[in-house]
Amino acid sequence: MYTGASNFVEGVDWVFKLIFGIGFFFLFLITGMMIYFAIRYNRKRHPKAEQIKDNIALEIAWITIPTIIVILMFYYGYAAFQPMIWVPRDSMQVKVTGRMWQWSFEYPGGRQANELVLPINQPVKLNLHSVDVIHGFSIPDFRVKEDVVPGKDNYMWFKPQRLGDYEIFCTAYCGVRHSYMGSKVRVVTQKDFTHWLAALPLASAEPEGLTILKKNACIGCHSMDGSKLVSVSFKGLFGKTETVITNGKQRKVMVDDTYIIASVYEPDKDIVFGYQKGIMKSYKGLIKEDEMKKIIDYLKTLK
Amino acid sequence: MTEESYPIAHPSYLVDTGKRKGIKAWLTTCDHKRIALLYLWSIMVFFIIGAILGETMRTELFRPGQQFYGPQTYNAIFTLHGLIMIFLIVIPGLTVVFGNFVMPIMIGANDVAFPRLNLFSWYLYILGAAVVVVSQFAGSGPPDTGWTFYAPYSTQTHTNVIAAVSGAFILGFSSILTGINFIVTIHRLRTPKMTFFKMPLLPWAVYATAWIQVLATPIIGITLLMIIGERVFRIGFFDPALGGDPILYQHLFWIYSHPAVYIMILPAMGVITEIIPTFSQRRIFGYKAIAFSSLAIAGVGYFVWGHHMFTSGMSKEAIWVFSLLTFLVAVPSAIKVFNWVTTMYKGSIDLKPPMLYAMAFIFLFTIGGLTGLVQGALATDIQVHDTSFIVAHFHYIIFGGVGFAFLGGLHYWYPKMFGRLYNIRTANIAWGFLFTGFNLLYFPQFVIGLEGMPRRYFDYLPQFTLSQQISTVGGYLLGIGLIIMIVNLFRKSGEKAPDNPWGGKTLEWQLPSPPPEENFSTPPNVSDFPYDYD
Amino acid sequence: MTTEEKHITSYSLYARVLIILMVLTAITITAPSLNLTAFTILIALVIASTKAGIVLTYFMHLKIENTLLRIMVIMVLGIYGSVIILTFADYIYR
Amino acid sequence: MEHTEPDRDDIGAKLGMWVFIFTEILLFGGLFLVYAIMRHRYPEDFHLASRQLNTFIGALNTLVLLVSSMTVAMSISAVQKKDKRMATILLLITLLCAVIFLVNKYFEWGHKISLSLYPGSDLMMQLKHGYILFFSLYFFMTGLHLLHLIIGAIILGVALAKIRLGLINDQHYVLLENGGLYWHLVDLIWIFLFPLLYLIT
Ligand code: HEA
Ligand code: HEA
Ligand code: HEC
Ligand code: CUA
Ligand SMILES: [Cu+2]
Repeated sequence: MYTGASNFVEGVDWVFKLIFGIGFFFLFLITGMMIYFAIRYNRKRHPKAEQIKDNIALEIAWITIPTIIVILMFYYGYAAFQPMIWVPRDSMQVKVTGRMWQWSFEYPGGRQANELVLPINQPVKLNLHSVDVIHGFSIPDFRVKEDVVPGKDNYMWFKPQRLGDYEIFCTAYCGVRHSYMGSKVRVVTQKDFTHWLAALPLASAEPEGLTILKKNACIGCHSMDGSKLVSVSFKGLFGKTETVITNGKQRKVMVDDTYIIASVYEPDKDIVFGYQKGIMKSYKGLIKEDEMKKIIDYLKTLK
Repeated sequence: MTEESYPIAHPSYLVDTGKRKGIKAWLTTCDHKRIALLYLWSIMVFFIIGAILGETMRTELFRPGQQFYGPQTYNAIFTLHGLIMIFLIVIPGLTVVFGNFVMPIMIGANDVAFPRLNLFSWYLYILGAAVVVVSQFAGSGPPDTGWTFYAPYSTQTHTNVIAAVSGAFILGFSSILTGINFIVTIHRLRTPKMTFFKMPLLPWAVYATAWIQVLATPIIGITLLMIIGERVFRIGFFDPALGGDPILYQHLFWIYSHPAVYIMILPAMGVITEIIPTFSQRRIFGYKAIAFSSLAIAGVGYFVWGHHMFTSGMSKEAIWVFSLLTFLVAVPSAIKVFNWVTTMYKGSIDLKPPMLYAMAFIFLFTIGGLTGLVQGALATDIQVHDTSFIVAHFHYIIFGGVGFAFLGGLHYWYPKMFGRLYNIRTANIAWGFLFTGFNLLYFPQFVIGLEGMPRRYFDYLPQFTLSQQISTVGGYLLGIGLIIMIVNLFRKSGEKAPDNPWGGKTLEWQLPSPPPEENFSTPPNVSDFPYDYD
Repeated sequence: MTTEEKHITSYSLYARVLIILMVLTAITITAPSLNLTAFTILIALVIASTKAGIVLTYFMHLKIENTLLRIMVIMVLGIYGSVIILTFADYIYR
Repeated sequence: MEHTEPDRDDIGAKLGMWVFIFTEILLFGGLFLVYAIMRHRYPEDFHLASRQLNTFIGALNTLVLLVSSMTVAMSISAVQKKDKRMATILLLITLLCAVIFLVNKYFEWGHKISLSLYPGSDLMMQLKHGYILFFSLYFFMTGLHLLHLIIGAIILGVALAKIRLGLINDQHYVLLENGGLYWHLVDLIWIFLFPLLYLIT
């Protein structure tokens, strides 16, 4: 038997087939007639046109038939969509947080991960939460998608039915790294899942500085592993000598506490060589002084 | 011939008769025909810019990863591409070029109701365009929001959104004034014997369009003002941090922008409705059905905007209501398609370039429209929303529909506008390139869209590479076709065109080519039916 | 040349219209103090619409204009009303 | 292009004005839609915030606008009756009303601003969400209305000058009619703004 990767696949694909089927029928009909007429009644072959008056019966036919067809299409589209709204009681709840430009997943019990691992055949409800702008949470293989809207928590649910890895995309445009805001769903057996979950660190176990960096979406631009995203990586940043442009003049500075605080509160004052003004906005008022301290403590650990 | 009734005292509108000469005469003209050409030139220029931007996106997408510019540039480029194509080309597009040039002649008028306002609209259009251009260079970098300006991204990004939004606002104002002008023209300036039901179908389409322009555009106007307010004063309507609602922005945006897609397509349908009877030498089938379906599209088209927001978290009740209404608006389009095809039945069909474009229109529009139905259905839209499936849908409808209708109309009225003929063989070759290139370019995007490839993606997974490459090659073929077409049309040679090269029946073909400055010295004779071929 | 035949509306009609409008304004201002709570919005809107209707008919001469214009006004208000209802289809059920 | 008598079309000009008024109605319509939705989301806050507005000034401005609407309408009758003096007086009253309205608004806004109740102020950012939105809407709506009022007054000023010059007379008065229509629009919008912002508490 055909089982899709999730419980919705079958229903949705059926609607696709229905609409595409009707669509192709009309497309071939119309194109076929058009080409046939163009050849059969070509001016060379048929120099004098016949004037045909309107035909009311025909008009009525092609008003009513398409109306019936589209209402059918509506109905089937609606019917296959209905189950996506009603979440089963026994669903596992996972909180999905979208931020520029990363997903994170919080499991019951406060454990956090950067990929979505799910036990097979267990319905899950994802509570979608955004900290900055609108993102789109989409798993094409599961036929599900929902926007992740700041200030309004949407949800989605599904039941994974096949083991394997599936792509997660961010489908709502959210800035520079929109196309890299992906992740994976890994569908595993119930046993593997329990093991995996137990090995996850608790969300509260992470250094406070990191939490603040995540909350303010710094890590969308600054990586922590040395790779270059939008800007300089945080790895090894503290204590290194940086070339910056201040008021149009190039100079070298040591990255220390004051410099970092200045970079966050007045990013446009010292521009790191090779970057543009204005990309990073000021966080003055958004990140408090004591939070800055925690960030710096954390940055020190990133050697 | 009509030559005799127009002696030397009535030189063509292309000849300067007033005090001013040359470019000055053009920039101060109030003649609807000259204003149409002003628009035509400006739109051509922007089209070439927009098209080149499109080609660079295709080149960038040829392989996964970065080819020759980075993600920020890519985002800025699709934003500008969308802005130019939508606000500068297809929304005004056919209305201002053909609506201005032939609509008044078709209803037997000498000009539009407010000629000076008409010129003023053109200046507003240029001003709006200039502001959009400025937004690219001034300030803190070109806007990167996509043409939809979705809040809260658009209220947070550091790029130059305010300028771009103001540009769009001014363009909207220009569009409103044109709409007012055309509504009054059609009500007041029809030649005495021409009742509404003796009016050709292009004016009907322009009339329906004008109403949408007048009634929908103010909503986007106020919405764009709110975006500016949001950025400058933090008024908070769309900012969740201040209690606003980002989804409200989407409602307001689409309340305009969905009707706007009918602003684009209705005049295009009007043009097709003129071309098909002429080249089939047959009266149009179902005149009233076509006329009323224009009004129906305009009317129902107001109430379907929610289909852009099925995944936004809108209430489930609203979702199904909008889905149902979306399906209903497809019916009048279907009526038109059936009537066009039936008009060809037992006609005497001449496959000249305008007719080829019209047939390509029907084919491409049908594909675009039928995939629109896939998006209107709830279950399936969830899958294809914000993927390249959508990109393919609207390029099929906008470029394949509106664009091909524009090119068809251009080939149809070209002899009338300039008094010269183009090379028909070359025009056919260009059409061949355009048609093939077009399908190669956008068809693969349906396929990868179904597989989940999101839109507005600078980079993609390796499994989409082949389709993306076919798509890019198609883009280049399309480019070649357009270049051939443009060169063919605007070569400075070409024999003199007869007054009625295609055997059309509407009033513009009874005037000399090109028409005199004053269209009709005496009110024209109107027969019973605008499409009386015998 | 197209001009219309003149309708000269008398001053006294305008004056009477103004008085009615003022009375209606007075009612709206006092209505909230009657503590009708849930109905205050409704009452205020009904009165405002009445006033708008009066301004449209008399000051803006819809009464003596042709039917076409009247149809247009109704159509515009109808479209706007439907837009509001459809938007609320989202907000009420959220 | 010269526009001589044969091209004159008063009905057309008036139709054009009406269609323009439709667009204006929808322009404000967008704002009223935002108002309705925000009120629906924060009924309590809106209720309390609107108490901050001065009903007296609002009511006064309503009266001023109603009177001015009447005088404009009357001035058309006056012109039709070739009563140039009366028309002038009536239009002057209208313009005076516009000025009174502006002065009132100046004090009203000035008071709010002195209390730091304007969008983006530090105080505003700390208020409850419904309050912020209410005052934002208040400024946005009355501000846009004010802009229209000023434009309307300018048009009527031009009409007045033309009456004095005899360019508007009992044969040609469509400009005055159109200016009047625009002025009534300004009134029409205020008729809704007033109860929605000041009264519904
Ligand atoms: C000219 C422009 C134009 C036109 C005319 C249309 C016409 C239609 N559009 Fe399209 N649309 C766009 C431009 C246009 N669209 C754009 C630009 C976007 C994306 C915006 C963005 O997000 O950036 C979009 C997006 C879009 C969406 C949102 C998708 C999403 O983001 O999730 C939807 C959903 O319902 C949709 C539906 C339709 C439908 C049902 C029609 C119908 O009107 C089509 C009617 C036509 C036919 C049906 C074909 C002809 C009929 C027959 C051949 C007969 C047989 C027919 C039947 C049996 C019914 N469109
Ligand atoms: C009228 C509408 C219109 C038209 C005609 C086009 C035309 C083209 N578009 Fe369009 N496109 C949009 C409207 C349009 N687009 C919109 C609204 C969006 C959404 C933006 C957003 O997401 O916000 C979009 C998005 C969009 C994307 C998706 C971006 C993304 O989501 O990542 C892509 C990608 O391939 C693309 C490509 C193209 C290409 C290759 C063309 C080509 O077909 C262009 C073909 C034309 C040429 C090749 C011309 C060549 C001619 C010359 C060079 C002239 C030479 C001249 C002389 C000699 C005088 N467009
Ligand atoms: C939108 C992208 C973006 C975000 C979000 C962002 N930054 Fe930056 N950041 C940059 C860019 C670009 C630069 C380099 C230009 C400059 O100095 O302003 C930079 C520079 C810096 C520097 C100086 C680096 C050096 O090498 O000298 C520090 C420290 C810094 N950011 C910290 C932060 C912190 C902390 C946050 C979050 C609270 C943050 N950034 C959020 C883009 C960003
Ligand atoms: Cu997040 Cu796109
Ligand atoms: Cu739409």
